[in-house]
Amino acid sequence: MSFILDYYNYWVVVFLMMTGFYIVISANNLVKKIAGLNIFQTSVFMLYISMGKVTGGTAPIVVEGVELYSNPLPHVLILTAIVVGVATTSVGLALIIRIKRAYGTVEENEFKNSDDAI
Amino acid sequence: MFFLDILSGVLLLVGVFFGFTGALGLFRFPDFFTRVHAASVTESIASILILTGLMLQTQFDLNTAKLIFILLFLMITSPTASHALAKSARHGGLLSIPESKKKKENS
Amino acid sequence: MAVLIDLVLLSMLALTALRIIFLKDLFAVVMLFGIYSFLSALIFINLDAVDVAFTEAAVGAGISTVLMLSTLALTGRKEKESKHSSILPFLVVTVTGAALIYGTIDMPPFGDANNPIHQHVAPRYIEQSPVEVGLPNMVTSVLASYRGFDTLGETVVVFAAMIGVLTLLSVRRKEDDEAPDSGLKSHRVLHVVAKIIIPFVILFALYVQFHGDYGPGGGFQAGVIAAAAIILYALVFGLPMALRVISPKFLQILAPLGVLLYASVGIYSMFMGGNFLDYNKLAHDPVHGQHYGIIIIELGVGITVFAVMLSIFYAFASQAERRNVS
Amino acid sequence: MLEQHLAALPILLPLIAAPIVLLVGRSSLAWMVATLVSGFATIAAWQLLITCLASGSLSYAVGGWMAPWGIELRIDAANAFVLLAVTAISTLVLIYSKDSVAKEIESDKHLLFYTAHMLCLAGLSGILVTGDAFNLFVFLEISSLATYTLVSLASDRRCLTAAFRYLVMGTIGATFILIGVGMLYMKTGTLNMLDLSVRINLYESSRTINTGLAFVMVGVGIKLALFPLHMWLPPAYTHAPSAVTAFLASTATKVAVYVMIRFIFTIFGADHVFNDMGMDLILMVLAVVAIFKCSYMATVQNNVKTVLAFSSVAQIGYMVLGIALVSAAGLMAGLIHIFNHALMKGALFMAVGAVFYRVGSVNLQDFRGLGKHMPWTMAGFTLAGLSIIGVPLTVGFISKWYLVSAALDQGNWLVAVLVLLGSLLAVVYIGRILEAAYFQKLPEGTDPEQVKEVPYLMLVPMWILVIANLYFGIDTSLTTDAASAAAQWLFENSQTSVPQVMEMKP
Amino acid sequence: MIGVLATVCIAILVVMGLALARACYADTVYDRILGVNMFGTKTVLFIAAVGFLMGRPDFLDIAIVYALINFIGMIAVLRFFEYIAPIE
Repeated sequence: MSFILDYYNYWVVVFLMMTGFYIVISANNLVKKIAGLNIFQTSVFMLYISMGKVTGGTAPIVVEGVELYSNPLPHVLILTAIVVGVATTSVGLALIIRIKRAYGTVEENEFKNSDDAI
Repeated sequence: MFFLDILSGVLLLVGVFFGFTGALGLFRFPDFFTRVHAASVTESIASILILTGLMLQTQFDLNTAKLIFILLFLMITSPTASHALAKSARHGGLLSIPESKKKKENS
Repeated sequence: MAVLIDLVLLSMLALTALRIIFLKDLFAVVMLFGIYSFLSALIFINLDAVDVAFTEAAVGAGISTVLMLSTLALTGRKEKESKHSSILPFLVVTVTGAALIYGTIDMPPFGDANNPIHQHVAPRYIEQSPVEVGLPNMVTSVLASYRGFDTLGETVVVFAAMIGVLTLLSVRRKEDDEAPDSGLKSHRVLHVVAKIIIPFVILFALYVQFHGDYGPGGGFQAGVIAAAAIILYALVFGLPMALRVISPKFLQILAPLGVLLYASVGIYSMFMGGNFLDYNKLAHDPVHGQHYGIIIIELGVGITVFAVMLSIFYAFASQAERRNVS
Repeated sequence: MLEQHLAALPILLPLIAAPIVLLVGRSSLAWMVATLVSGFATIAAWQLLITCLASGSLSYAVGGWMAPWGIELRIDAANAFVLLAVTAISTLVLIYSKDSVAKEIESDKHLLFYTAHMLCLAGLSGILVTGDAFNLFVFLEISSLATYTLVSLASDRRCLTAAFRYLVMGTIGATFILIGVGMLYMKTGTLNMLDLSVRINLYESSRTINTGLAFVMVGVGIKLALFPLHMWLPPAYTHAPSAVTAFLASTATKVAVYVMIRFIFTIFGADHVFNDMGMDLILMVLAVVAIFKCSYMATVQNNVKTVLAFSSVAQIGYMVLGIALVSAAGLMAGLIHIFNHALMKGALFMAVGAVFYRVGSVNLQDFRGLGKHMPWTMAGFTLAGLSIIGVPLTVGFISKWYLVSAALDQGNWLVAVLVLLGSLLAVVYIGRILEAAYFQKLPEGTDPEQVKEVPYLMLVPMWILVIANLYFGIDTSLTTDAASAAAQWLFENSQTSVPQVMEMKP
Repeated sequence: MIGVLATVCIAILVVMGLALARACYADTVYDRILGVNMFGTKTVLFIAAVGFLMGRPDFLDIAIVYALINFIGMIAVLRFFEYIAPIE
């Protein structure tokens, strides 16, 4: 039981990551791919935040009378990673708009005929 | 303080009850417009009750101010959003049940 | 209690993610993606990462969703059936997932205070940073001072995103537009409400900017919120109106200036005899120096993020408007 | 003051120049600023290499915070060597790009091009000099985002799909690296590379660390276009603007190879990666397959840029092969090839860009008769092509020589033979192009007046690289000194860190 | 008091779950949006309540951001319908 309590969080997070990853590689529509990419990344963020948690601890902002804080370092890393994620998302979506204008479609299997497959 | 605690507890629980009925309404009402009605009205009352309940728990400091701010914000935006949504639905051609019945009879 | 909340939220996340796989209506996908971001932000709060939750809510649920919606407006909202078999992706994912699960077995248990990451490096942040850097919010201290270089990189990433988006989609200013000025014109209530709340939102952004040292928040979040205020304005009153208030050219000057403001703090500290971004050298008293440094770089981050997020939104929105006209 | 901050200069210069370039407003001015800054970065890299060869390694604590708490820039012979190649190529490409970009990219996007180029350079230098695993991820993303932008600047619509594919695969790769680094962090509590390397050895065979290693390897593998994960590279290089291809082909994947070396040797320890996990066999098989499969693919392509792109994937095989030989000699061969390949591919893609400048497309049939009409360009192409094949007196020969002798040192004659056989395929794909250029006539209906030599600003940087190809093929002292010092340094530091902390095992 | 707060939190979670179910499985687009909107508002209340439950009520800023983003999301969606017909 304690084994499950120790790890359940990581397992669910792994499941979520893989769901996102599956959407990225299986989706036919490019927008859905980007959404999947975001889900994948967000789940990785959860992995990091999970490791920073201390049971019984509190948010790492100093208050009177609290000794036990959760680890601030993963939070900092993930703040940066979120920003990186949104940057990639916006460039990806901009590419999609241009692809739609150039090819008239954003479905992966409709590029297959020529050498411009996704 | 004891009195305030009781009051706050009551407000919170009643608020949650209203929230719950609203969610039920999402499933149980027959058409979209009645569902909007159920959701938005209960949402307002639930927000008021819960946030007021929480305000009674504070030491009447910055947190209270923030709660008031949230309350005002929700009071303004939430009905607006529901209104705009219903209007959009109307505009988009969605019909309520009596209307669609009438339409069927006419055609 | 925390475990129970955690479990409930995680199962909601799993439900949402699974549902997204099978939905073919892209509009629903984007909506659920917004919910996914909201939910993950709730998990972050539950795991004590308030700053992260703040950012995820504003960025993931806010900016990303708006951008995805405006993309959908141009690309259509139905995913077509694919003839590919989904066996290969499934296999890849299963193998990757199995590798990860295998990796979790040896992981330090969740939430244990004796885990290596709570024993090494981080204790200094927790114990010393209120003294060395002088801020109650450790996340801000680490972000802006100990790992200030990462944050400079982060700001540059945002800047790079703007360069990318502007390269791909140029913002056209319709000076002579006979185009119908769009916006939610018929929604009179919205107009009134938006006028009321936008000033408060900007006020709130300023609060977040300067209160970031003491509570959750900081330059990045503030920039996003301020951009969100203008985005709201553009959504309600139409893009041309927003372009008249803040022009894209101005934003394109503002964004690099923010980066330069950040970097100039580093350069200045180099001239004062320290290393790059060594705020201790900015004033006689190191803690004061840290304080000045952090305020300025947070301002730089805020300016850049505001300018970039807004110009990215402009670029996307003007595409949709252009299509609307033609 | 400059000496004190020398380690930070190669990254700070382009990083700060990027916003300035956007602000200057005129494209000729932007070009000048970018080129100058890149030139200064090259000088700084050169100084760094000299310092590192003399005194080992250099450390710079950003923000004045000491290493495991703050971010450290750490420079040794290995990254100074690669850094020199990257900054030098960047400078040459920038000189070259003035005319090339004017032709290929719409005029209102020139500023964005130079800004993106600066960002890309800053990202690549950042990856090279940083001593922090997470900081590496940040700079990786800066360079990647700039790269997607650069690729999508071409006028051909196919660059868009190429860039999108690159973006999706690149982001998956970066996320894998993020997962891997997270697992390492979880187990050790630190992100600093040196600190990581010490503390990882406390958990000799932890599943978490091994999984982390696997994820980092796959992630880096995507970034460096290791064989089965290379699908993004050929379209991206084919459809990007010429100047961009010349820059990326000679720098981006090389930096990724460096990251792989850094993770294997500095962080995980060669002993653990190769002996305990058997990674050398996997890498070796993938590298050999890459050499043959992609060299073969290069021989059947019609677009010359695609030919060279597949050739790049094959050449990356050689570098990985050097790493997988697990010896200082092999690693040195890999490092030399990083440098040399940058010279060859830079020159080749510049020549192809010159052809595009005049002819407007770069299919095989467009090369017909160019030997006569664009003599300097094609002469440069020929010399660099010979270098790819590995003809003596060129740098290609030096790389292969060290690789083969490293393989033979271990008695691994099979690998040695395969390397030589791979060169034969290079003869075929370079030969096809040369045949078209020198033994066929200009196609009917082309105006010979149109097809003439390109401007000097394009020819000179190309020929500098061509001459470098020959110079470093004859006088190898600089490259071999630097590479062998780097390889020695990496190898020794990787081996010795294992025993000294063994007792601390909890 | 903690007991009441805990009950409130759980109950709001249940309501959120119902709204999520509505958003996942909806007959019309508008129902989906309605579900999402309700989910957003309840999230705001949840954050406010959970802050008091955990004893750190000073993070109400996040609730404000949620309320704001929820509203902007709604407007963006409505705007989106100007371009694409919500009902096929």
